[in-house]
Amino acid sequence: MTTLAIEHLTIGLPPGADRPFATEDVSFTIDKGQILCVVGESGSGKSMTANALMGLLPPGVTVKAGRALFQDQDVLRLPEPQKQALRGARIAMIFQEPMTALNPLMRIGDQITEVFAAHNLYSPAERRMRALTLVREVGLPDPEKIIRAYPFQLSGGQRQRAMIAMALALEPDLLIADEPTTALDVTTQAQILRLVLDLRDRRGMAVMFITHDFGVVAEIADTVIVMREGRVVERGAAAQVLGDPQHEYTRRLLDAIPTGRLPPARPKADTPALEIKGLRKIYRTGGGLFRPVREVRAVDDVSLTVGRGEVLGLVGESGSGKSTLGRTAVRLVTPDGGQVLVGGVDLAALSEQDLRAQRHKVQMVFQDPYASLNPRQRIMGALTDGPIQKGVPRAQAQARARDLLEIVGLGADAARRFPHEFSGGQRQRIGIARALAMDPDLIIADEAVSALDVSIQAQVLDLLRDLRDRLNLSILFITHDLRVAAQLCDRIAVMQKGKLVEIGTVHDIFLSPRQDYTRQLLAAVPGGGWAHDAGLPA
Amino acid sequence: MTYLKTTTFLIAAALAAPLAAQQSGGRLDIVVQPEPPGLMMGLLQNGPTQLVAGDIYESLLRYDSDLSPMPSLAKEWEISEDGLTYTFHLNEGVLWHDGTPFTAEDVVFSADVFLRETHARLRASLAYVDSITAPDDLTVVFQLREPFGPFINAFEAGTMPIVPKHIYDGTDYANNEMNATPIGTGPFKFQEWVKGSHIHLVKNEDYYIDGLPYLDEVFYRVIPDAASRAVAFETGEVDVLPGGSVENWDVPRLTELEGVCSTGKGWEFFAPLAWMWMNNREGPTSDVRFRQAVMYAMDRNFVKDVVWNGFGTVATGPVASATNFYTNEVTQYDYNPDKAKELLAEMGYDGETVRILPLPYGETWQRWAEAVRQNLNEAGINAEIDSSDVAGWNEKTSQWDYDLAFTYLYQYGDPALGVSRNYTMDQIQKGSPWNNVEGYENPELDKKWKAAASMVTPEERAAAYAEIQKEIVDDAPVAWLQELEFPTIYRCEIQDLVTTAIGVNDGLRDAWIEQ
Amino acid sequence: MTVFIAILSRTAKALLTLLAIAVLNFFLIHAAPGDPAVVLAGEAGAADPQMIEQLRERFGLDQPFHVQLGKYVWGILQLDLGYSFRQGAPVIDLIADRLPATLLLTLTAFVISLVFGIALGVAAAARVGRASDSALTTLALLFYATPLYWAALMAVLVFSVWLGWLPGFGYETVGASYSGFARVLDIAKHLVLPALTLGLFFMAVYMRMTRASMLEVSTADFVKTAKAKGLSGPAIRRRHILRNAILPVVTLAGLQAGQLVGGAVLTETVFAWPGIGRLMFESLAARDYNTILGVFLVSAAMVILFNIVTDIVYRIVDPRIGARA
Amino acid sequence: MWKRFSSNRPALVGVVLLIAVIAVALLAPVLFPNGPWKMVQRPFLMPMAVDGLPLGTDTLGRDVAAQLAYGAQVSLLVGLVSTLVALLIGVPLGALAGFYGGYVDEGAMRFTEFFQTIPNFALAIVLVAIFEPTLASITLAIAIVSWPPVARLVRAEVMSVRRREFVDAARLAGLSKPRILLTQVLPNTVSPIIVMASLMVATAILLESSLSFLGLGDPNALSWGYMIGAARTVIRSAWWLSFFPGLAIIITVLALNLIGEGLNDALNPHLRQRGQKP
Repeated sequence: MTTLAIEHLTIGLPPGADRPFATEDVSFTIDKGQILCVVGESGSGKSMTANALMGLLPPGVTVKAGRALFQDQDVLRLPEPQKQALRGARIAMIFQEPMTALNPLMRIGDQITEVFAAHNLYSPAERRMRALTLVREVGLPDPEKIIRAYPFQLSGGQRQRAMIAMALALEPDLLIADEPTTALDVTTQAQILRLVLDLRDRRGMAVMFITHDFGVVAEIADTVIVMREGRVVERGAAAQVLGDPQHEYTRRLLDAIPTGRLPPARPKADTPALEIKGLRKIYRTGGGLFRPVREVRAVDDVSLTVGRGEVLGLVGESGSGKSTLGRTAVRLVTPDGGQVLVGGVDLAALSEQDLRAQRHKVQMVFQDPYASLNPRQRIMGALTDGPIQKGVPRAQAQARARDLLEIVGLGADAARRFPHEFSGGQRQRIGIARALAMDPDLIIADEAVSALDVSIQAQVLDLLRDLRDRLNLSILFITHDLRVAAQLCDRIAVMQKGKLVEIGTVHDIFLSPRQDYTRQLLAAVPGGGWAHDAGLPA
Repeated sequence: MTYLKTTTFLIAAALAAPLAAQQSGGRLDIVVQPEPPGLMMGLLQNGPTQLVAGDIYESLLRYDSDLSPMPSLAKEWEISEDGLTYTFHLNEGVLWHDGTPFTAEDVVFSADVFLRETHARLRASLAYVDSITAPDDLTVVFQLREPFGPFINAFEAGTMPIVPKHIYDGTDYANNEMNATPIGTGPFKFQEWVKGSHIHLVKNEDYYIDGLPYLDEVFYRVIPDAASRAVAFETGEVDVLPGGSVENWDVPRLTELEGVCSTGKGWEFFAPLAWMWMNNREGPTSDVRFRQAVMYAMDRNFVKDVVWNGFGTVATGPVASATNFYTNEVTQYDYNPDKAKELLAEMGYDGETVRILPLPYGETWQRWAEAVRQNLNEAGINAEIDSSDVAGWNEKTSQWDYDLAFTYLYQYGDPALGVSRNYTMDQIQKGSPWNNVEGYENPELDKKWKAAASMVTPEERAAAYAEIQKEIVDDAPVAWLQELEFPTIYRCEIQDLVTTAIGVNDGLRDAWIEQ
Repeated sequence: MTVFIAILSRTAKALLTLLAIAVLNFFLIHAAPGDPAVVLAGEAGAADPQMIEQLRERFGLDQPFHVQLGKYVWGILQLDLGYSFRQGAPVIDLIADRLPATLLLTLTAFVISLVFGIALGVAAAARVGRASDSALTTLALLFYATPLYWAALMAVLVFSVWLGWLPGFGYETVGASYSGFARVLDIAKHLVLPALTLGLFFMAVYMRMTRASMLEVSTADFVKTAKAKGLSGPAIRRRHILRNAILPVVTLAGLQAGQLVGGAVLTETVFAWPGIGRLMFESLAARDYNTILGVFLVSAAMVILFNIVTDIVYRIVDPRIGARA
Repeated sequence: MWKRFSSNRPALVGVVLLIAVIAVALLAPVLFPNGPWKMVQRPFLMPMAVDGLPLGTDTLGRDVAAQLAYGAQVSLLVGLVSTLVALLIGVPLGALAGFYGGYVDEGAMRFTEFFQTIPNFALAIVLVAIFEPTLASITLAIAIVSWPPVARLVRAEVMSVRRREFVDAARLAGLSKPRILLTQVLPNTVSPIIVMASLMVATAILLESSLSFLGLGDPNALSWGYMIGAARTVIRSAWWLSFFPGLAIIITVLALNLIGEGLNDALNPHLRQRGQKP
């Protein structure tokens, strides 16, 4: 039985946008009890489709053509009061950012009961009862306490569960989930995905699940449509699309996905590029006239070595201390104890003055391509400031910068331009060129590909792999994504709560993890099972 | 030749007995500006204090608009023929506001003890006094060392307010708690003072003249903004605008309103005269030709007509025409920029900038300074205005840090009291803005000033002062500007508001409202 | 509890700040040219050196500067603001006389500006892009650009002089000796014009701020959530947008309290309002040191009080603050 | 940026108005060679009553139009210079506080808070009274009471820019801290500072006029506030004397505000979109 049928939906963008339509001639159906995954990269129009259904299109964006039949009504053409009655009651929606999707000033319980109030259902006492039941149903601990809590008192996963409780309040026939797990850690993501599946089974509702991650698709999808630049390029059952993609774009996407396919092991290097010994960093917050000091051990007695020419992956969930470790290693953060040895020099012990002379030895590639380049400085400046400071003659530094831009695939002309003229992936290439310009002994890449779309991600990973081979680079590669780490790294170190849990070759970690935590992480990777099914080395 | 003058007045009460037409009762709202710092008249002799406290405290005499003495606490008085003995006979049955009887001892205490310490201006006159005695409860005798012509003018309420001995004797006057609730003998008693808002006086039921005062109560209203004061008068919230409480530009508009009267009288005793100090010590102003050039450069009639809206008279010299012994037989400085330019060329004026310090008393004075600056500029004198507030003005004038500085001073009826102090060498003292601030030095004239003060007959004195005026005007030690006139604006149903030479300051005793 | 502790620590800081203000102003004001003894002597009608010397001695002005400063600070620590020689009364009494009027004026203006500013801001944001929104924002811009004193003058001219609806100056009808409700009504009538003109500028500020904040919050994710729940537009604005949008406005309002207190000087002058602003302005010309310093201290204390009040309000409205502290 | 700004009609109106005011200020000596103080006719002439005196005469018979033109010079000059001085105090202080943090921040912010606790208009009055009203003292006083918000803004901006990754990159390039602050951080705080500065000029003009109104203006430099203060007592009989300068202030302040908002929209495109058509 069809719950929703979208027919020839075309959504127009306002004049001045990069293209005339957000979606063009999109059609699909979702049956009762079915999970449809809408997959695509950013800008593919997948979210716009959902927003159109909910009447949440931003100003200036309008439905140009097509119908959306929900229970035989065209929800796109309904008058506003009826749309309002439908929203929350028959069609519910959850969003990507659990941090911002809840009103920070309202208690969780009030935000749930508000759904009933909006539709004039039940007495206040009964609303409260039902809220409790819902909170329990989505698996939140201590429901009595939760409904009196404010959002800031909940973790990310708990907030997403609260969002789901709200969405389920009136037992909708259709749940729209817009990238609901993207902002979550892998283990949390796995839990939420299980919850969605579980609820679908129990309630039998239809789910429209928007994601960019084929791993997620593999976990939960019944059927899949793939969108690109506003058009549906491929549709079919999940297994069919994943196993035998027809469209060339789908194939490219699937290929680009770091699936956990393990690269061949490379010979281990002996000379260390970086040695970290007993590193500690403690963050103290609060403190003041009347407040106690709170301590967080961000890096707790960690020792590891990166060999010359080696790529060491550093993985962990948010808050594991992996980024702090990276920043400590380049001495952006001064450690509280331990040594950071690069070429025999302990960076951790240098004075500010001496440090500046040694800075070039370790360079960093940053996460956010939009924040890592000074918007008011030309690329040439960004690439030559450091070398000139180091003592390289200006002309030589500029020539080298042009060379590097060629090497990272942008062309020498890029030097004259400003950052805003480049896309995210291009900026990440500039970031890499900037790091290389200093001729460092070691590059630390801190979530360097996390902010990029999958296909771009693959290109940057290719570049890194290529550079590693050509220049014999030593890289400390920090990521939350095990699959990405698997693609590039020789060895992997796993961190949890500031401590080093396990370190070993990629094959050891993936195939015979020794620690429970490592196993948990691996199990939580979405699409893990599918990747294995796809005939990868097991 | 001996000269004898005995003045005897009949009991004032008989003269001032209520006529049938005069009606008792009613309330008067009067503007007081600025809010007085206090009401104890023995300690404070500024205008606002006297406006309010002039109805609480009294002195021995009052003066009519010709400056002839009238009875007040003294019902009659005699001056000996040698001009050395002043005998006053006091009214009977006078009570202080707290019920204590008033006696001659109070007068002796006030003049000889209290005011000698607190009243700088009276102290100058008291220097001539050898002794003050009270032969009986109702008689006071002032014995002078040498004749002092203007002494009879010293018994005005602001000059010699009589304070209660039983409250102040032996105390620290300035810090006496009773200063906050002043006790006098006057027609009105202090009731309440709401700081920043109003002072409330009520009728003294035990006043020693039967039937007086007529009014039941008086409110002195503090309204800090001149425009608001005008509005208050228009909307009927206040009934009397004492001189100077609204800007001159508003005067014609207000007096044209129906039922509104005004009078320029009531300032004869003070005869305020405005001039600019010119620093005789240094700079271009030390050259008499420059000073004369300033006099010629100024269009003083324009200022009188435009800035003062026609009120007042262009001054001819140091003595105001209302003051005794005035003469206009002196050099006249008419508006003549060309003459000014000639004088400047003759002295070789090099264009040095002179600063004009205006009097920080409101818009009128500011405009005046602007007009003078323009006049001087047009005559080729580089002038700019040096601005200051009250404290700064005091500081700069008393420390002689100025080139040209506006001021105006009261003359108290006699050149010896209010004029000579600004021109004699013994009055050159840093620290006071009221003495010979310009630094004019003329030993010959000094002798003449001194002699004129001690002459006994008015005719002698008139001749002496005429000579002085003629000489000093040619020297132009200061730039005399204008005899100021401050019209009092009031509702016409208020009768007998201004009957003395100090006007509203002590006029409420006789004022009444026609119902 | 945390709120209590936070307020305690703020108060402690505030007291230090006040002391620093006292010292700084002491320096400033004593640096001004003009000798209070000379001014006072001048006011007495005539001054001779003997009298000025007497006065200087009485004021303690003959003592070295550091002794004067030390005495003043020591006095402040005992809540003694000194003695006004010009007014012949302890400064604390003078201020206590005038403070209620200023508090009444500034608080009323504060409430008026906040309530109307927020209401109009909400109204404008709800009609964003429409003619009524443009009208409201233009009006706010005009208020914002109009000098306070000029608005006050015009208000007196129109409402008091031409129309005669409201009294143009003063705190109450003098001598009417109203009591009870009649007096309250009388004061309220006098309060209307000054409070409105003082509040007008700040109303414009808060309105613009509220509007901008409403529009910004209305793009927040949780607003989308609320829409997805099926809430109606007004319910979303009331329950979700307004509450979040109001926080920055409250913060700003608290910060601007200082300007409000300062602005009262102008308003009090034009409307003859017997408050401390005017007291200060009058004392300045007379170099009545102690009174100026006292007014400064008290108004700074008022600013701090406003800040603490907004802080408390903020803590009540926003549960995150208290927990974080 | 200019494109975004120029498509904002209110902002363009602001620019036109401001250019007009500036033009009048610059052309004042040409249009009115006699200066603003010259007494040219009878006092209290109504606007248009006499040829050549379109705005009438004041209490001394001076040309109101000439006074307005010369007043524009003073108002703009005081507004601009005091804003510059306030920036000179506030920007370095806020930048150091935001960039170095710790005790520097604590100290600088205490100092700033301290100045914000003193009612600023009252402080300005006292400062002008102490230094005596001259253009310099008025400008300085306005600057002294206006800088704290600048310091706060710059501090907040610097703190946010400092956390951006390109600053880390600059540190890794071995640049010294002062150089990073000057070449990497500060250039990125310029837009909000420009916006604030344009609004501060408006506020400074209002402040100057308020001081002049209270009689604390430079008596040798005629400004609009001075005119209103001088005309306040005759507002009943000669409304035009306070009306026109009031209007001039409103127009100028309005123009600056419109420009400020236009700049804000143009420089912060993110904010611009709220609620308006994108």
